[in-house]
Amino acid sequence: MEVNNQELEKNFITTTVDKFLNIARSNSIWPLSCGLACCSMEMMAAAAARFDLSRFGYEVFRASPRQSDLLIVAGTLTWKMAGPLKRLYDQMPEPKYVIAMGSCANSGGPFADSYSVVPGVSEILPVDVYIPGCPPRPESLIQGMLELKKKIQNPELGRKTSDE
Amino acid sequence: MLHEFANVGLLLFCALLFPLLALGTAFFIRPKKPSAEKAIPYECGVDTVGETWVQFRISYFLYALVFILFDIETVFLYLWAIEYQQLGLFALIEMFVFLFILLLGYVYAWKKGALEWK
Amino acid sequence: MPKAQTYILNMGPQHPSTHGVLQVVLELDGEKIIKAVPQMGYLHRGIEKLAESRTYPQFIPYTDRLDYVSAMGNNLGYCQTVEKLMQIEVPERAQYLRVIMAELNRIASHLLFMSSLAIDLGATTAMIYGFRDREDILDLFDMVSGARLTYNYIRIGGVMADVPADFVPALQKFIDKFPAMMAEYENILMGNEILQARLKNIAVLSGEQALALGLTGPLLRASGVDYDIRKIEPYGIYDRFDFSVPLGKTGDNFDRYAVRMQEMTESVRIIQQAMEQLPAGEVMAKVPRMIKPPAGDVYHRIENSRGELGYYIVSDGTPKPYRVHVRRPSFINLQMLDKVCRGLMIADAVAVLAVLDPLMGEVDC
Amino acid sequence: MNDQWLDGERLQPLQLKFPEQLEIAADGAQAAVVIAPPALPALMEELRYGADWQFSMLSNLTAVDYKTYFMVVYHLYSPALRQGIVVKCRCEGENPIVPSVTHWWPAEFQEREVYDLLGVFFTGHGDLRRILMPDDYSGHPLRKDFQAPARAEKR
Repeated sequence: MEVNNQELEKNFITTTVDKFLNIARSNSIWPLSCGLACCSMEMMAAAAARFDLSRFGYEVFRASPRQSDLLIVAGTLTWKMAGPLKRLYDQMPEPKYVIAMGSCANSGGPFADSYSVVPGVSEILPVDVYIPGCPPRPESLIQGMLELKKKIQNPELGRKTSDE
Repeated sequence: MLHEFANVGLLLFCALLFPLLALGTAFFIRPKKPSAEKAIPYECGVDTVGETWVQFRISYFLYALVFILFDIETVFLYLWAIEYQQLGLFALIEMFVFLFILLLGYVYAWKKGALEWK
Repeated sequence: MPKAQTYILNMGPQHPSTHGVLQVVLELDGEKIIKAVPQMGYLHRGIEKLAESRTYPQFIPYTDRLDYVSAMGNNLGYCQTVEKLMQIEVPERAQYLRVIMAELNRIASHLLFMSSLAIDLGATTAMIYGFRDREDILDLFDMVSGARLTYNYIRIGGVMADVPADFVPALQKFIDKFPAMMAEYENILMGNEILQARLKNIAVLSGEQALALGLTGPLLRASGVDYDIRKIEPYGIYDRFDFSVPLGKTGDNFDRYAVRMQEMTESVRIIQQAMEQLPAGEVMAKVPRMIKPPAGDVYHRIENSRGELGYYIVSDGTPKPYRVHVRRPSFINLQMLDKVCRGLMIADAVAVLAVLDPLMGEVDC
Repeated sequence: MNDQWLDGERLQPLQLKFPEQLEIAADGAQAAVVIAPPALPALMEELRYGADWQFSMLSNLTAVDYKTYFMVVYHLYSPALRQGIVVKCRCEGENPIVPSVTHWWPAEFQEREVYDLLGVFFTGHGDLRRILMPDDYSGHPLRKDFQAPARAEKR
């Protein structure tokens, strides 16, 4: 009996294991609750009722890096906090991603010329998504998370953050 | 009679299968990149201070003991609850006697202060 | 039987219940706390040093980022200090708008306090309620200044711009909804036995002890000391409104929580009166293009949501301040943490931190 | 609005009580009492427990680096008499030493911050160490001659 490929095509999705895993990972990112400054207020507002991160599956904020796979650097990173933050990043299991939320994390923001502020998180961490704003509104945080979702689903989009 | 136990064996097999399946696939799929910093104990991002293997207080152990005591009691209640219909009045009374004895144990523990945290 | 050793635990910079990057080094004997030493500076951005290379108006956005939950209060304090230095007369309408914005921000700040207290003690529903109602206030601020958190709305000599036409009706709608909101919180949190058990008779401070620890704001009033700068040294036009200052009776954690909730109702009373007396007129005084205060120094303080917020500005006649020092209430209130936590259990220390409500942007400046 | 902060002539009684060590600077927006470090404890004792002063609250404590000398500024407030006073302690030289006021008011954290950011040493403080900067940090950022260390060293 002759097999009609069109019919088959419509009913089956062929994919690789990696692609399937990336879809699963990108729809259930567990962020690490590590809010530094004002951006953490907008991060909490995004997780709360009105802007509701849980529509996308990202509302599970874990307290320990062992159980989280996304580090949202929400706020100003100072040199004193740089060491602990780098350790938190190292202690997260692979695959892990970093979002630099707010202009302080992107480039030091209004405090870039201060003696105690790291001018941009990319100095110490490989960053996947930068979210502009001071503080970025919850909608732009959600858009940043969706950008990360796209990046996870097709890894060839972004540069290789770690030699996976 | 033997095949009765076959069901229990099957249940045990399935009970083992599920966790092994879940952890097993995770074990094969996840990327493995061990590194020195990852192995350091996590303490809110800073180093641990002093040695962490210390003699801690006995009250932790007592609390756990009292908990296990009443946890096992519930395990027995499960078995009884399953066969509740078939068992006659005798089993009902039997179980309440069992519960009463444990209630005495509970009151004793309470009076001895095992429930307050010292 | 070998004696149980004490060990040191870091309630470190990254911890769900330290309200930001505060590190508390706990010396523990089992669950009992022997010493709780706060370590700060993880968010020290050196704002006072940056002030020396910014002009007076340029520094206003930095005050937003000090206590980033009640930014209007920070703007108000800073701008009033500069106006005191330059003897600027702020028009009536701007004065009333400033009072409305400052009190609205106090309510938003206390709502966030209630939400973080609730989630620290495990009541996630109350946190969601608190954030939901805080969003209504943020909508009002969004309508007025275009921002949700860092408004930069109050300027030297008045306010940035007049409120849009539909601001007052929206504000009235919020005020009408407020009593029902408070009743809901009463039902969820205030009457909740678990919350009362977690907060009542814990970390009790008498009036003298609170004063001896340098506390100000709701923490001081919870111990029964009647000290509210809006009443004792009225700034702006606060002496035209009649409102009462809620005081606590026993000075325990529950009073510190209850005082803030009653303060919200008082703030609504103030907003109500301010809205009725809101005059027409322009909203910005005649301010020279380049603000150059006369040489000299001045200290001015206001009652922000966390306590007495003071600005000490030294000017040398140039457009840039020679020195700006911010007297931050959360920073000084943290002196209470070590003394109060001794002998408590770790869970109570979490409750003390939640009720002390330190805001790290303000602590580390 | 009556200004509760004491101005020039209301500070006269203090001038009489401390004739030579104390001088009144009443030119700026707020009058202040300027004193030298050695005489500070006596003045503070008087202001804290004096009958007509009763300054029971230390509102603010800070310091300013005027390049050739340091000025440690105290803002005290008396809720009982509803009056406030500005006390300035002038100390010359590179690393000033000022007696601590923790004996009268709860100023531990504020003095530690002034020591940390400006390098003013407070004798009798009890636990004077850095509060905001990292413990191994060298230099005092709020000094006018402070050079931020190069980025490499900061890492």
